[in-house]
Formats: sequence, structure tokens, C-alpha cells
Amino acid sequence: MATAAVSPIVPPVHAQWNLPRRGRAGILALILTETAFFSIFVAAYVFYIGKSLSPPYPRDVLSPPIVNTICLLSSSITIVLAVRALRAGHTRVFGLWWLVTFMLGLEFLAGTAAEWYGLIYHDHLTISTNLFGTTFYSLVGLHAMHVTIGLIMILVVMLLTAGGHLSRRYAEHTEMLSWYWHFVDAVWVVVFTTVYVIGR
Amino acid sequence: MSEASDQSRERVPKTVQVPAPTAWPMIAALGLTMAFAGLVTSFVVSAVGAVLLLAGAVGWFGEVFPQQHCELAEVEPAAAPVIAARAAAARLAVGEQGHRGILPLEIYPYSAGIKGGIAGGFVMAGLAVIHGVLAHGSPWYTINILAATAMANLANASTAALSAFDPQAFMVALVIHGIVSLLVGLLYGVMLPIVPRNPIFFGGVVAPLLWSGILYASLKVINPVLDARIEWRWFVLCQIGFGVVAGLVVARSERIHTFQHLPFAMRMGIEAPGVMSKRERG
Amino acid sequence: MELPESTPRRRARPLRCITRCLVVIGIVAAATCAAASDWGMGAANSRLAPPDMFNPVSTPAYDIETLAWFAIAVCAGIALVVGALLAYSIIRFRSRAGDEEREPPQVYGSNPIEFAWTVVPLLIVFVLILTTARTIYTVEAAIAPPNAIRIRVIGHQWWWEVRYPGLKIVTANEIHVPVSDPAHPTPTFLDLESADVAHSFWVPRLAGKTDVIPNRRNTMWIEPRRPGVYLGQCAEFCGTEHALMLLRVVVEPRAQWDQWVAAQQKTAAASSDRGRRIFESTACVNCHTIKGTVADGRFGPDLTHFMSRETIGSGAAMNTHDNLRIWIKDPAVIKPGALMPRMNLSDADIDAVAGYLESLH
Amino acid sequence: MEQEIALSAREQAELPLLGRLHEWVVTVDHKRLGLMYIGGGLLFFVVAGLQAVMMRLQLAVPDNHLVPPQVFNRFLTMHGTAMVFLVGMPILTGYFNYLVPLMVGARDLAFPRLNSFGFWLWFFGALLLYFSYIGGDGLYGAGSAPDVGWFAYAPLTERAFSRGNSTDYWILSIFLTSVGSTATAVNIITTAFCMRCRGMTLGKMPVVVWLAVVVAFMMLLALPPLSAAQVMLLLDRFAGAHFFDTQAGGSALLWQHFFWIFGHPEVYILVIPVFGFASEIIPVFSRKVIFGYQVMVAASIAIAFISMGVWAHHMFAVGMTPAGNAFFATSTMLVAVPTGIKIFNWIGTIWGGKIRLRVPMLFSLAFLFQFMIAGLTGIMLAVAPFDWQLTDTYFVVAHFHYVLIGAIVFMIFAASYYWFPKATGRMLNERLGQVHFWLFLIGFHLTFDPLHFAGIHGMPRRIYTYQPGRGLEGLNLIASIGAVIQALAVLVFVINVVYSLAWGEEAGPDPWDAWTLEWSTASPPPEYNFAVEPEVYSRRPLWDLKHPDDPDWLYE
Repeated sequence: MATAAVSPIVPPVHAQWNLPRRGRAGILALILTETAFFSIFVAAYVFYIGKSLSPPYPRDVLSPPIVNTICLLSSSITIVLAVRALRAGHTRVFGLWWLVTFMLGLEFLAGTAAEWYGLIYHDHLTISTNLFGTTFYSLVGLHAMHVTIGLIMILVVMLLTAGGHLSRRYAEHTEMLSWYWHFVDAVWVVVFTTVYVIGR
Repeated sequence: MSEASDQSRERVPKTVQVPAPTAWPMIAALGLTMAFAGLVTSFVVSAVGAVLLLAGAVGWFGEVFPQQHCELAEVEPAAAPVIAARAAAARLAVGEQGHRGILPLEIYPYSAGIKGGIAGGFVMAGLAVIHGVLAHGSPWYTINILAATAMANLANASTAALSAFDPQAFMVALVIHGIVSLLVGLLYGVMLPIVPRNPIFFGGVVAPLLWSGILYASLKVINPVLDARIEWRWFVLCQIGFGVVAGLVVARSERIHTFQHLPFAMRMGIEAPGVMSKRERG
Repeated sequence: MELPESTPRRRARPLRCITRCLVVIGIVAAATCAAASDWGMGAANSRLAPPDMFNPVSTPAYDIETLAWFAIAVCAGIALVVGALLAYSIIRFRSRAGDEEREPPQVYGSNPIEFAWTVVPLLIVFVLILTTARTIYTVEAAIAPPNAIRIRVIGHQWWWEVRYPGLKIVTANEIHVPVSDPAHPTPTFLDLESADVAHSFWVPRLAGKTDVIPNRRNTMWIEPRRPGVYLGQCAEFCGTEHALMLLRVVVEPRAQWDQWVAAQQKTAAASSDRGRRIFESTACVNCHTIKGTVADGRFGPDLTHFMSRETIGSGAAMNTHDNLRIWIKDPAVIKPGALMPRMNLSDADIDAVAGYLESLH
Repeated sequence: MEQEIALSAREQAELPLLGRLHEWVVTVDHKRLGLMYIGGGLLFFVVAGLQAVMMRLQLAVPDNHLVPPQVFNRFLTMHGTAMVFLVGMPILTGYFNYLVPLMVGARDLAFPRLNSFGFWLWFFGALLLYFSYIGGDGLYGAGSAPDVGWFAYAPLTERAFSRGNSTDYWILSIFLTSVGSTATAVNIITTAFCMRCRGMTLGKMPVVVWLAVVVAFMMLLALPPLSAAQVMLLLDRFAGAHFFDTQAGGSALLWQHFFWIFGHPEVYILVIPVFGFASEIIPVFSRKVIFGYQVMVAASIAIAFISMGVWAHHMFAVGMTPAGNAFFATSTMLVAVPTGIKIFNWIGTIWGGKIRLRVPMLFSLAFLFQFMIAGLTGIMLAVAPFDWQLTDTYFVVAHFHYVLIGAIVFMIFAASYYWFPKATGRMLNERLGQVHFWLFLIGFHLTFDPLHFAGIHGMPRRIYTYQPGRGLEGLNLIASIGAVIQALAVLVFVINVVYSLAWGEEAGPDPWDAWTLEWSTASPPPEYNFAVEPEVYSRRPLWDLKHPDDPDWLYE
């Protein structure tokens, strides 16, 4: 019964007060903005499919990098296993899976480098050759750059693990890093579909 | 003063942790800028920028790892307590006890407006089609003319062409008629309770005449085809047909309480911490 | 710059400051006016009606005008109602003496009224959308009749190349079209292309603007009902001299237009004087074409019938002897940044070249 | 959070100048960074404003030779770019920086160091833009500042037409400031979702915070398209790519699409924050709660959503299909509906209140009128055939200055008068404020009302001169006089700030008798904001404290 102006009214007590963790919200926001960034490059790629004025054309020089793709996608699984191990407190297991993740990512980069070497020196396709070269190198290169950044961060964590600085309380941080890595993988699925399936 | 804040006054700490000042983010930003600026100046600038960026990143990392770098700030004597410049607040006299001015208390449900719009729309369409049949022997005549509001290719069509069935024009007319009927019905649903007396007279006669008057002034632009061929008696009749039927449907539906004095979350059926009040009602 | 910021000493007194500003502006304006010359364009423009979109003479412009007035009427109506409501509530509910003790009733909202002021704008917007869509189709989806005049307009940094493909005419900056009799319409359809950057073709009294974009062909049409000269200009920023990329459309009765066509189809008079020799032996020929001579450049305007145009420099100056001399000597005097270089000719040579150009009717 | 060093920094006042400067440079405090954003923004506001005054002086009379075309084109580009990226964005993010933690009862933003990084990135990026005036190979003695217009349409920006580095400066500096803004956006979202004090559910956040979240999301989605397009252009210019190179089959229109996918939401990124300010100031000075809180928030979210799908209304004249034009005309007109709701709700807030006509309220009321006019001219521009005539003319210039000055700058001034006492502990002088308001109002209308008619009379935008005899002389002269009066008004404001900082009336914690949390702490707030984390029960926690017998939480 709330008869006004008679007695002060006691406000309700807040039973529990749970808010999302900062790291998660931050990394999700970052992923959102990166998604917008990539979608513009994908849009440009799709827009220019088949609009090159001169050879080489994608169907002549591109072949799907199956091994690379398998490596990158499986690294998403290994990083999950690593984080799970760290949550359980098994630092050594974590280090092992983390190393595997790093190697798989490195393989992907090496594979891309090999592909580019072939395109440049064998097929004479550079960024300035035609619209295909322009969009191909920028889209795939942008993704490779993100893989590189991810690998550098993974490497830092690996060094910290080796130095014994990493423990269970950083499980949250490594998980955030793994979210970024999943994002890079998801982008690769889109890039792969655009470049090697639709665009060929 | 609430109980909770009484307690909190006793809990005032002497110091508070705040993040420690650091220049590393600034150095990283300077490095990144210089790395970019090298493109338009000189390679050296880029190189220096890259070094600064690296240094900034490492230093920054040191600020947050293994632990966030904080310092303690002394708490100042409490600021002046919050007091109101105006102690009293006027209230609206209406409404139930404790109600503070969300009006009106009772409205027709929105579904009444939608129903009214649909019913009125059917009646209006029926009248218009009857007019088409009587005047030009074709039910499609009025439909095509309505579609000409949005379709340029009907601008110079002959009467014969307007009397023929045109699927595209039919779809366009359907969309136009449907959207306008629903919107006007919804408007009736919320506006009629506000009208002081005799909502049927307002909804059935005043509003259609007002609407026809506005159209009379602007029809040449909105729909030149209709303007050239219009028969105002039938036109107004259709409008009134809509108004009366929609008004009747709305007015016959039961009024409901708005429940706007309840918390939003409660009205939405959402449970949210801190929203539910413990106020006893009754 | 003599900005007035530095003046106020004690307190900013609005009136005194305003008068001071006016004085400063006046001085600046007077000083710059004295130095300026309009190359005869002011007088020429004053003889023509201003390029006002609400004074249309061509079918698409009429269509646009009708719709525009409708939109303006709707918006003005809304402005009046909402503005009056706002003004009333400010005056009615302003704080008065004795109001300081009590807070007014706190009203949280009202769903029905908020609903109403959502639905009413929706209805207005819906009607506007319908009429807009119809006009878009009327103007944009018009089909060219077989007797339509076809013109290719090519935008260059900072002039217009005009080609009549069926008639084998090439001219620049001044477009001649026949007037269209509503009984026997002869609309003119324009294909718009660009040689370099994006421009926009705009003659307000004839039609809305259409962008001129490289690597793309846009079309638009006009159907002028009254003879006259209609001013237009480039409306998309295209570099240094965007401001002086002007345009004139000369609408003539059919017979007069036929005469113009016949005159343009002739090759230039084959004079062989000194001016022509200088013209042909300098870099002029790299950019300009004069039919019947070795000059066949495409970077600059075709000069075959140079004297049939009223202006030079894409409408920057009247085509008079004095202006022409100044232009040949140094185009940057009239149009700073113009791509035509200074030719470094002696005064005598300039006279000869000007004389030659003035013989090209 | 664990402490390492206990270092008290209370002796700031006694520090020498250099030491105090150092304090500001290394700070990670959201209030200081916010003030630095606002201060930096105001600095560039003056610079870019003076460039505008120079342009108006050049256009005061026909065939004027005061400013050569090359210099004029740099002015127009730098004015536009600076006003959007170096003035509007930083001032508004500065306000969010300052207000969001205080309003949600937090001690700082979620990532204080990232905040500092974002600010400095913006600051150095801004310096880089103006460095172009002295940095590049100076043509015509005016440096190599960008001269391609603020939307930098391709292919004018390609190497073939824009030699030297002027366009590169534009790309690089705007890219950097965009990255900085993205950092701020991440911070604001995280703070609003993860740092709210006890009891502040999402439905109880102040409108300003809600709109800060909406704007932050828009920044995350709208800035990347610009950054991506700039990377492409950079690749074109430095690596020989062909994204916008029309000679190699590239598309000029693609740039326009990408730019406006950014550019149109950008307008709302600038204007939605001032909706927030208005939704805070108008209730306080009408002494009433905001009318229809949920609807206000929902309308803003609706505007944000719709604004992502209207970009091509900047491109009605590029020769889209009729269906495309009709679609974008429709989506654009739909924006009018939620916008109208907001205006009506503000009127609903005023209705039945007791309006105190102090300077912040004066600016807010002018904002209401001007924003309404701007919205209505916006509807005219959305009518695609009308837009074929109006686009790229001074009508458009007048329209968007009605939004950018008539709405945004007016509300920024309102917010400055409103929150200045909180940030500094002193009130801005009321009488100087009145002079500022009326001068600015008169100057604004003198400048931009006639320009609508100049556009209708066929005056395209971005022209450095116009010929006499085309009916433009009078309109332009009036507009130029108005521009000078506006400059004068800004000068009065600067004087007011300087004067009030030194001799202004003491404010106390709550000078306006307001209701949100920032007024419950001292003015200026201590470094830690709140000694004890506050606990709230309604959208107006201070109302609850002031009226314990009649609290808000009973009704929300």
C-alpha cells in the first residue's frame, strides 16, 4: 500500500547482480567490426568476378588449397582442446595443444606463401596485372595478415607458457584469443567459398 | 533516505584503486601513426614508427600482465548530500492510487483497430468495385485506377485498358489498399477514445470528409488518372463506408486497461533482476 | 586575413560587432570586385533567365516540378503544425513566478498518442512514396521514339564534348536542340560518358541532373517546349575548375536548327593564312581538331566551327576578340588551372592565331 | 584487479606546468581523456570554421579573386573532413567518454588503456591531416592538402588525376582516426554492458547511455566500410591495384557505394548522440521525466537500423534503375517516421512542464525547431525526382548544415553549458551564454536559410566562384555575412569558457537539480568517480533520493 508523502518507501533489494565479462563483450565487439571490414572486401571480390579485361583468369591459375584449409580448420579444434586443458589446470597439456595450433597456423601461412610464389613467378599474376589479381591478393592477403596477427599472439602465449608464467587464472584470456582464432577460421570459410568456389 | 544507502555510508573506504597512468598506449599510437606517415614522407619515419609501436605494445603488455597495474587514490571528503531544490511534486488527480500520469487509463486493444481496418477496407473495396461495374461494366476499372497512383504506365491508358484485368496493377492496388486500410484502422483504434462524444460520427463522417477534402486539393499530384476520371459522390461514399464500418468495429470492442502503471518488464512478462517491485497492491 | 575576431576588447556587444563585420565584408568585397572581371559573362547571363528548377520548359522538368511542389506542400504543412505545437508548448509551459517550489506532474508517456503519431507519419510517407515511385518511372523509364534526336555528351576536365552520331557533328559546351512541339514530340535523348573523372550534367530548366561517370554510359532525355538559351553546369566535383565547367543548351525552332546542322556539317573554310600555319605548327594540333586540316587532337574541344559558339573556356568568357587573345596567350588568366598550357607565342603570332580562329564559322 | 603500488597523486595542483602536462599525457582516466577529446575537437572546430569563413568570403561576391581555386578546393575538402572526423566524432565520443561511466555508476571505462590509445591515435591522425599543408611538395604555395572533396569520389583520387601525396594524407589520417574511434566504440559497448552499477538494468540506463551504445554499434559497423575502401584506394595508389581505376575496368561507382555505406550511417553517428543530450537536457529543464522512454530508445535503434539501408539516396543521379531509386527513396522516407516520433516525444516532455529558459534549454529548443526543418528538407531530398534537381547543389549544403550545425552543433553547445559545471566545478556565464546563443542563432539562419534558395536557383556545391547575372549575388552575400556572425558567436563562447574557468560561479555537485548519477558526485568528480559503488532502483536515481516519499521505481 503506497500512500504517498507519508512514510519513506523501502526500495527492493537486488538479490543478485551478474553482468557479462568485459573481455567477452570486448572481443565480440572487435569481431563484429572485423566482420564488417571483411564483408566489404568480399563484396568487392564478388563485384569484380569476371570483369578482368586481360588474362590470367581464376579458372586457369587457381586450385583449391585443400590441405591448407584442413590445417586451418583443424587448428580451431586444437585450440579448444588447449583452452579446455588450461581450465582444468593441465598446463602441460595446454602447452602441447597450443603448440599444435601454432604449427597448423604456420602451415597455412606457408601454404599461402607457396601458392602466391607460384602465381607470381609461374602465372605472372600480380596485384597490378588485372582486376582478378587486385581483388585476389587483397582479400587473401588481408586474411593472411589476420592469421599472422593471430599467430604472433599465439606465439606470445607460447613463450609465456614456456617461461612458466601461465596458469589456470589466464584460461579466460586464452579463451578470448581462441575466439579471435575461430573468427579467422570462419572468415577463411567465406574467403575460400568466394575465391575458390564461386569465383572460379 | 533508503536503508541501502544508509548502510553504504558506513562502508566508505579510505582509498580506491584506479588504473595507473601510463604512456605506453600513447607511444604505440605515435608509432602506428609514424609507421603510416612514412608512406608519404620517408622510409625512416616508418622504421622509427615500427620500433615505437613495438616498444609501446610490449610496454602496454607489461602494464596488464601478469597483473593490472593500479594505484590507490585517496577518497576525498564526501560531497554535499543530494537534496531537492523543489521538495514537492504535483500529481495528476486521475487514476488509481499511486498512479502517476500515464494516460489514458483505458484504450481499445490494438487488434480492434486492425479488425476495423480490415472490415472497413472490405466494405470500401466492395463499394468501389460496384461503382466500377455500374459505371464502366468492369470490376477492374477502379482497381486499375487505384494502382495508377504508383504505376507510370497507366498514365495515358484508355478506358478499355483500364477495364481489363492487369495482374501487376491488381497486386499494386491490393498493397496500397491493404496498407492504407490497416494504418487508418489502427489510427481509428487509438484516436476514437480520445474523441469526446459520438466516435461513430467522427470516425464515419468527419474523418472521411476531412480526408476527401485533403485529397480534393492534392489528387492531381497523387493520382492524375483518378483526378481526371473521378466521380466525387462515389468517392466520398466509399470513404464514409470505410469510416462507418471501421468506427463501428472499433467502438464495439471492449476497452482494456493499459496497465501502464506496471513496470515495463512486468508488462512484457520479462523477469529482470531489480525490476520487480515489492509493492503490495490491493 | 582581416577577420573581425581580434576586435572586441571589453564585452561582445552584438550590434557594434555586426556593423563592424559588415564594414569589413564591404571592404573585402569592394577590393576584390575591383580586381575582378567577369569577361562579359555577367551581361550575357543577365539577358537569360536564371537556371531555376521551378521555371521549367521541358517535360521531365515539369514532372519533377509538380512532384516537388507536392513534397514542399506536405513538408510545409507538417512544419506549420509541429512548429505551432512546439511554439505553443514553449510559451504555455514556461516557468512562472512561484513555480519554483513544486515539480510538475511526471507523465511517463501515453501509448495511444505515441501510436497515433507513428501511424500518421506512416500514412503521409506512404502517399509520398507512391507518387515518388510513379514519377521515377515516368521520367526514367521513358522510351525514345524513333524520331528522337540522339546526342553523345562526353565530360572532360573542365569542358563538354558534344557529338551528334547520326549527323556527324562534333562541337563543345553549347548544345543545339530543336524545340519539341507537343503535337509532334521530338525529344532529345542524351548518352552521357566521361573521358576522365566523374561529372554531372545539369540544366535545371530542362531536366534533373544525371551523373557522367567514366566506364559507364548513362542516358537522360529532354523535351524542350520553348526556344531559348538555358544555362547549366557540371554539378559533381571534378577538380580544380569544376566551378567553370559551364554549359548552355540552345533550343531553336526546327528550321533554324536544321540550318545550324547544315552549317556544322561543312568542313572549315580552307584558308591558308599565317595564323593557320602557326596553329598547325604548334602543339595546338595535339589537342584540338579542325576538320580539313592536320589538327585532329581529342583532348580539347573541336574548333572546326569555333565562331558558331558564344563562349570560350566552357562558358568562362564571352567569345570576343579581346577575350580570345587573352585566352590564347595564357588560359590561366581566365580559368586558373585549365589544362590548356600557355603557348608562349609572340603578340603578333597571337593576333594571327586569333584571326585564324575567328575565320572558322 | 589487484594493486601493486600504492601511490597517492593528490598533489597535482602544486605540480609545475610541465608536470601537470605530463599528468595529462599519461592519463588513462576517462574524464581527462573525454575532456581532451572535446578540447581537441573544439580546437579543430575553430580551424575548420575559419576555413569555412574564408570560403564564404570568397563566395560573398561573384567572380571573386580572394581565394584561388586550388586553395579553395583544399579548404572545402579540409573543412568537410575535419568537421566530420576531427570535430564531430571526437567531441561526441569525448562526451561519451566522460559521461557513460559516470552515468552507469562505474569507476572508469572497461579498458582504460585502450581508451588512451584510441585518443592518441585520433590525435596523431588529426595532426597528420593538417601536416599535409606543410608536409608535402607544395604546389601553388599552399602545401599539398587534400583537394578531392570529403567524399573523395573515384577516379579523381587515382594517381592519374591526383598526383603527389595529398590524397594519401587524407586516406592515412582518416584511417587512423577511424581505428581510434573503433577502439572507443568497443570500450563504450563493453562499459555499458559489463560495468553498470547494481540495479541498473538495461531498461534503467539513462537515454544518453542507451544512445551511446547504439552509436557505438553503428561505429563498429559503419566505419569498417570506409576503412576497407581506403585500404583499397591505398593499394591502387601505392601497389598499382585497380579497384577504382576506371581505365583498367575498375568501377567508379563501387567507391561511391562503399563510401556512402559508411557515409550515411556516419550522419546518424553524429546526430544520435545529440538526441541523447536533448533527451537529458529537455526533461531537466522542463522538470519532467522523459516522455515515452522505451519509445525514444526504440526509435533510435530503428533509426540506426534503417540508416544502414539508405546509403544510395546520395546516388539518385548516378543512373540507378528505377526500381533501385524507388527502393532507396522508400527506405529513406521511412527514417522520417522514427525521427518524427522523437520530435513528438520531446514536445510531449515539454508539454505540461515548467520550462526554465536557461542557456542549455535555449539551445535545445532551437535544436528542436531546426532539426524539424532539417528533417523536412531531408524528406524533400528523399523524393528521388526532386533530388535529381537538388542533389549536389547548395540546397543539399544548406540541408546538411541544418543537421550538422542547426542540430548537432547547437546541441553540443547545449551540452557544453549543461555539463561544464560538472567537469570544471564552475558555471558558464549565463549572460555571455545568452549573447552567444542569439548571435549564433541569427548567424546560422542568415547563412543557411538563403542557401536553400541558392541551390534552387542552380548553384552547385563546391564551386569556388560563380558568374554574375544568375540570380545568386544577394543570397550569397547574406550567407557570407551570416558566416561572420557565427564566427563571432563562437568567439563569445571561447571567451565565456576562458572567463568562467577563472572567475565562473561555483557550481556545486548538482546545479541544475538533475536526476542522473553524475550529479550525485562532486564537481569536478574525483578520479575514482564514486567512493562507494552506487545502487539504483529507477532511471532517475537522484529523483528517488530527492523524493523518498514518491520514488520513480514504483512506476517504471
